[in-house]
Amino acid sequence: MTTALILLLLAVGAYLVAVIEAWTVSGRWQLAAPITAGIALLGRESIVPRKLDRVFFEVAPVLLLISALLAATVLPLTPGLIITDLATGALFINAALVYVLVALLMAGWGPNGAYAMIGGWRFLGQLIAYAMLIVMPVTAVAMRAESLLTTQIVTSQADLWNILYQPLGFVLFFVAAMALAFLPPFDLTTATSELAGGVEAEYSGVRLAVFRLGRLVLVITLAATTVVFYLGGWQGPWLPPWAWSAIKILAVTALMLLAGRVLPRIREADLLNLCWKLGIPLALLNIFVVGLQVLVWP
Amino acid sequence: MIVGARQGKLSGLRQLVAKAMARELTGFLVPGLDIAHAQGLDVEAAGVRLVASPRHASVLMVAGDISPALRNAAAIIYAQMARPRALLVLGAGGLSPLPSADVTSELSQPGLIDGIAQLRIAFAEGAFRPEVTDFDAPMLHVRVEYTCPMHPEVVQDEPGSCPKCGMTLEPREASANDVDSHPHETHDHHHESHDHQHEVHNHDHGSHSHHHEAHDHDDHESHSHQHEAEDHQAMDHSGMNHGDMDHGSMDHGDHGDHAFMSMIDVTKDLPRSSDGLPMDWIDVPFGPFFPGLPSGLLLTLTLDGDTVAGSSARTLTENVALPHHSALEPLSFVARLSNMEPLAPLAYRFLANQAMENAAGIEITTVTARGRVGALERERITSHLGWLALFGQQMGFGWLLRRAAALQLKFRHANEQAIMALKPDIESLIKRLRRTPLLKSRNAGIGRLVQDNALRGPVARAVGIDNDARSTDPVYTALGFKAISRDSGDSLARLQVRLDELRQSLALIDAAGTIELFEPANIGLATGAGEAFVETPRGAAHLRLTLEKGLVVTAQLETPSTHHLTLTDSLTKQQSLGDALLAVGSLDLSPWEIRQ
Amino acid sequence: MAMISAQTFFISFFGLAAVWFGVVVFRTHSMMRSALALLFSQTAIGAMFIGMQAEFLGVLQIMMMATEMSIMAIFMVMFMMDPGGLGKMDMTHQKRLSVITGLVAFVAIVAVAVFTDWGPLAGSVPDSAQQTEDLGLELMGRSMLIFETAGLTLLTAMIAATAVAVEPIKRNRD
Amino acid sequence: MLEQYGLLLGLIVGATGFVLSLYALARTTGKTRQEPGKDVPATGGQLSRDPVWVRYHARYYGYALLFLAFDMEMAFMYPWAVVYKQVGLVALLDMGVFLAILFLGLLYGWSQGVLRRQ
Repeated sequence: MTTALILLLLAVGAYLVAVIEAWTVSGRWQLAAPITAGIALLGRESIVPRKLDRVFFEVAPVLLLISALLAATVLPLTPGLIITDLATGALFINAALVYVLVALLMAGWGPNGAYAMIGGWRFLGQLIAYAMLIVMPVTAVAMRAESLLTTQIVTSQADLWNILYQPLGFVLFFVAAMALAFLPPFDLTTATSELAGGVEAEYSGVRLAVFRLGRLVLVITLAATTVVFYLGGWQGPWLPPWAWSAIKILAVTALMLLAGRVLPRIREADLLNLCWKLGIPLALLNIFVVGLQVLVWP
Repeated sequence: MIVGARQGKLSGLRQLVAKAMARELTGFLVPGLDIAHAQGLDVEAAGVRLVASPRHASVLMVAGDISPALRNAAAIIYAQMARPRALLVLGAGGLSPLPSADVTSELSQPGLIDGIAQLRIAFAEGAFRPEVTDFDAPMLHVRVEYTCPMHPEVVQDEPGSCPKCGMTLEPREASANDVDSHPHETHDHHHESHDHQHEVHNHDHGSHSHHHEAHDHDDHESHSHQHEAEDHQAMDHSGMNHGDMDHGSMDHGDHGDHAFMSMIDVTKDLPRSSDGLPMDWIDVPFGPFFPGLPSGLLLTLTLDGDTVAGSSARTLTENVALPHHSALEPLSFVARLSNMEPLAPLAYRFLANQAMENAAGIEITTVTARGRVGALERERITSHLGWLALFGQQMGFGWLLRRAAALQLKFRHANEQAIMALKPDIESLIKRLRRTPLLKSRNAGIGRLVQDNALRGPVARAVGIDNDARSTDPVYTALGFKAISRDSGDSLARLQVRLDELRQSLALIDAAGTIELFEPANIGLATGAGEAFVETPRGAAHLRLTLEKGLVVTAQLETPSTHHLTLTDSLTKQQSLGDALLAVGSLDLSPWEIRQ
Repeated sequence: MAMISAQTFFISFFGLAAVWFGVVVFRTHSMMRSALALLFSQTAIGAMFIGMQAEFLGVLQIMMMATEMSIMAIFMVMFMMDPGGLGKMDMTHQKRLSVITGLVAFVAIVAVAVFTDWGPLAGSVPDSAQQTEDLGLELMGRSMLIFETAGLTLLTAMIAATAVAVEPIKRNRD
Repeated sequence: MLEQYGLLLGLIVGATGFVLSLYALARTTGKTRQEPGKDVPATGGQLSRDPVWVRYHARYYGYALLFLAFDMEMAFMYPWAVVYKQVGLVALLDMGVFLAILFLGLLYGWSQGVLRRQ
């Protein structure tokens, strides 16, 4: 029952992401557009390129969707509304989301097309840049919560949300989450003006629909993860828990989507440089600072 | 009814999806966004979402007439779109080899909106049809040529062995129509010899027959692989019809010490990358319809991973026909020159006018001259804004794309008052760009040029060369013109120069006080020779012509983009793909004025 | 009892999947397939750990192997001839020797598995949160030296990797 | 505990089933028509038929090698983070030494020019 409810909420979330994304692009609220666009894709041909790696080509969109879905299973929306409260929740999210990389590598290699392949390998470079900025801040979150349970992470923020307790960690995590969801300005892997769609370029019709759905679920999942880790999850005054979760998740989503509109795409070399020469030292500093905070100010 | 409809009766689910498709049109724009903006089209406002890959598009939109080479390219785009696919043609006639247009309309925003409304109806009613035919065009077919795996310069039509090393040649596919793309010694293509490539679609094979299977040589290979792939044989390879690789010395079996293949042997002939690693390089075309690059420009990059190892650039606009052969009426000469360049028609119109006036010895009045200055500077503003929009698209900077394009549309036909009223908008655009994070790191140091005589216009002025045809023009100097320059010579400097020139042009329009497009002076039956320089938005263009009894008999045109095109190779070499494309984009090439 | 059998079923299922993916690693011509088959083989092993109620270990395995094997994939595509397997080149050599070595190793491992005295069967497993905590306490306590040694080993690996990576560039520069 | 894992497995199967049923639904609108040139990867108006599965030169391999070490290190970080508060200062020092060693590796790689586009 909970599972069905959360899956439904995820679907609604994915729909809202699509609506917000269209709004950041066109400035108009087109409420029916995601649904009609999805139906239209169902009726279009789904071209299979020749000389492809068929297994990779077929598995990639499904794997993207599954990995985003699995990450969402350990995120609590209200105290009871969670699919599985795994004891290794925070680690499990990372584990599931790493398969986004695997899916994109498959989508890149599969069609045997130049744009897609470059896009796929670019994402591996992107992972090398952002991955440490996901796991290190999450470690700092777990230090405070003394647990990897996501529910416990939320309750550990009862006095003070992590965004204030470890702002540095939040900034690093937020940026890395955007890179993980290959949202602009980190859309190196799907860059329209460099790779004409990159890993998405060879997908059409229903396969493209599944790929896009996976991407939308990924964005909403990452927004929810940010809320659980840094914005106190369902907690907040006056309103019921579910409302707080919804408001926070949508706000984070909008922020993620808007950032890309007002920034030019980052260069791959700059991304790697920034993440390794600035990001990782800062992430280590964050762990150290949080370590001291936890000891002196329990 | 749509020519590119899907097969099937329009009923049930199909009716639903057809309605959805009619609402959600996705378009691939030919020749490109830059031309559409210059023609005053706002496609997104008209309700079609533009996409970057033909796979994602349901409508191929052709804006204006295009050259045969571009038509061929457009036909390939059309062939690669998923059905149902429609063809919307704005302001052009037959576009063979493209099929007949599903909707035609005039080349204007109302025409576009009207055409899209018709398209929606066509989709709702005709996205599915009981009978459809395949789209076919000559250049979609495959010619198989044979090449040596170790000596790529060896290319021939017949199987055999390599004259250099004796290895068995491997089949490789090439487009049927780019016969002269391999100017090699061993190369002897004759159209007649490719009869095999035309027995292509055997639809009896089921839906997945492949059109290169007519070769005895590799028949067994490609057949079996295609079908295995269809059967979802796990982890099995779909076929590359490479035949069986008889790699001579690389043949390794079960025999002792020779068993290990020596990486040094195998890789010694591969190209070396900058870090000394031997890698395979691939040629990847970018264009002629590539989002973010000037439309009509075909940039072929040799990629070593995502680094550019070499490049070639050429235009497919085929704008070479100036009157060499037959004499032209002055008016049609002016029209031809200004139609040639849709991105800066006025500059070329004035160029033709001035050259003819000089040849005929006609003095123009200050009022006319000032009116021209106003019009030319307005065009510079729209052209620079158009470049900014394209550059914004290239950088993945959506805000800049939309903002610059919106301003460009407003400036297109604005009069002096309207232009002055738009001044704050330009100022706020410039201010915003100055404050945008990442913009500097994205552009600084990219595409750095050194001083060079080939440079023109903003590209030259960004290196610190004070090269501006306006500096010597008395009309401009009277208006207080002083050329702007920067000296770092990179993409950022070019951006800054163009932003400064936006301001400067506004000031010049203010000073000139008028924008008027006077008719060309009547040159009567004059005879003589004359030349003119006009500073187009991309740099000084030079026209030399001779008149005979009032007709233009010879004309020589030199354009800035022709010079700049030669820079692409040095700008892209050893750059990452993104930087290389940005460097090319920052040149503001116009493929329409390139004369090769 | 039904629960146990389901557990056994899934452990064997993932075990077989791991073996099958492992076989695919060597049966394919494509480097990319080879690398990703190894990836999924490792994922299946991770799933086996989870099936054995070693949740932390399993999830860690599933996470780490995905990135490590993807990085292996790029190195394979960088350095192997014909990474797409288009030429259907045979990647094996010294077949007889490898078959014999493989068989001997297999028999040895099976022998170790069968003949070792593994002690009494554990009656119950600590819950997974407890497992993680125990692991942490172990690292901070008895195994601290091992843990720090691991750090040094990683440092050595990093220095070695650095040396390997910069060597060709230096050689090229000279 | 095991039921939770079963649920996750069920989700994987369910998602796959959902996608397959979508494919089946899309299939009712018709088959993909095979036409010349259609299945060649799309490259902006040129038919680019050469295979692209060649040795790909990734320029981030220096980072990739260091990344492997950092990825390994994370295996120790999570259990440590969970017991950190409980163990206290010892844990901070312990991990401090461990991370310092790793950071040393990062600095070494940095100084040798691994951290750049090769």
